[in-house]
Amino acid sequence: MQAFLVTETVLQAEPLRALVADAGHGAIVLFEGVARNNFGGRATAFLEYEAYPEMAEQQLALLGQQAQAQFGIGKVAIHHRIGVLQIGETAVLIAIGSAHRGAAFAAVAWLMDQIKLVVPIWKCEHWADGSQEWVGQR
Amino acid sequence: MQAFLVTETVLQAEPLRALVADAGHGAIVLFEGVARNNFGGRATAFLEYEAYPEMAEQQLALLGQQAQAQFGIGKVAIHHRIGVLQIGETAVLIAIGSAHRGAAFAAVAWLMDQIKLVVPIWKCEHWADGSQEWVGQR
Amino acid sequence: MIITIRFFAGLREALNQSSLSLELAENATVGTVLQRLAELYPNLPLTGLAYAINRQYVTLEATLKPNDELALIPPVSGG
Amino acid sequence: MIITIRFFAGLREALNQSSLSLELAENATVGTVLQRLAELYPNLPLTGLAYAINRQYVTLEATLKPNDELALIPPVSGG
Repeated sequence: MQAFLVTETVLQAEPLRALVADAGHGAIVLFEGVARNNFGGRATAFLEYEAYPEMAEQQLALLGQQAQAQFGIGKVAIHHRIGVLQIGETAVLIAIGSAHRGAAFAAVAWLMDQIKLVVPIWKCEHWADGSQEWVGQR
Repeated sequence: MQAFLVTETVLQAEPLRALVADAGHGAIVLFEGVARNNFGGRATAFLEYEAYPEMAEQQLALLGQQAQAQFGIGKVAIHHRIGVLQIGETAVLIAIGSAHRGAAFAAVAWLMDQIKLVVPIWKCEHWADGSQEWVGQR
Repeated sequence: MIITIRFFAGLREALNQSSLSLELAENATVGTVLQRLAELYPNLPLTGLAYAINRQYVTLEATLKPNDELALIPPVSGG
Repeated sequence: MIITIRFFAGLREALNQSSLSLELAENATVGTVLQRLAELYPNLPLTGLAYAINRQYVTLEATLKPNDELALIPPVSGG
């Protein structure tokens, strides 16, 4: 299992959890970003994600290294789904193993902020009214 | 599946995740507190948890309600294992579903702090040298 | 009146039992119970405890009713 | 020299293609490419972009080498 992956297949938490587990870790944090049924109150039918996959995986791995250096976490893995996602499906999955929980909580919040800033992945909202829109682009 | 549970059986993340999932949630956070192989650098053979189970479940439910009110998260569930735990086994599992991730991150950190303050559960370190010690009690 | 006292973790081990029934005068408080326990078991470590009556945290001044369950709660360490 | 340009999301849709090969003079910069694209496709939304050469973020001033892959990166929205 690749620690940093952009994939069209359904994300699964358990293999990622196994990747970051370690006998010296007292804390495991899993974060899932999930396709929800609205954005700013407007009804969403489904989502579509597009990536620059080679660069996105590089950027995810770089963020993982930075998080280890900055927060002192043990292991980290990040998978991002692309393609069409139905409501309730997981778009991004972050797993962190850490000796202590404080570092893991700080790292996961930072990682999600960074992913939304620098990783070349784009979300298209397919609204319930049939129209569509790339988020953040007009 | 009971949302707030103290149990002697192995904790499983997937059923707890299902309990807090919702079409309006964009974020799911799972936290696992795991038995690790040392405490303050001293080698641990295994852990043993004891609870005042009826009160502990009540306290967990109360913390869940407080977290919902205080952070605006959607759903929350907390399971705590008791009895003998081998290294790497999960002692506590928190699942949070939330419209937005910031509330979920704040709530999970707060919940773990509170659990360690008010929930009547006690950890006994069984050290690798054969001695044992109730943590925080002399 | 009779109440039940529950012991956990180090306290349970020190006493070698997990509960005890005690006969008390009406309007006895948690503090009354602690004094009685200190007389009965001089070596019992009764400092740093929290108290719960019927699973609710209370203070030393709380009064007990017949059949109450009083829990003596050492510093917790779950999670 | 020839370089490849890659387009994503709204930019890919506006152009109706995901990549393009372009013939450039030596020492052309990212800025040069943007000017050329603005001439070729006057309606293309080229504001608010970030740039990457061979999968590394660069600035407008970065110079291109033969066979480089230049990506025009609209505001990202993963996660």
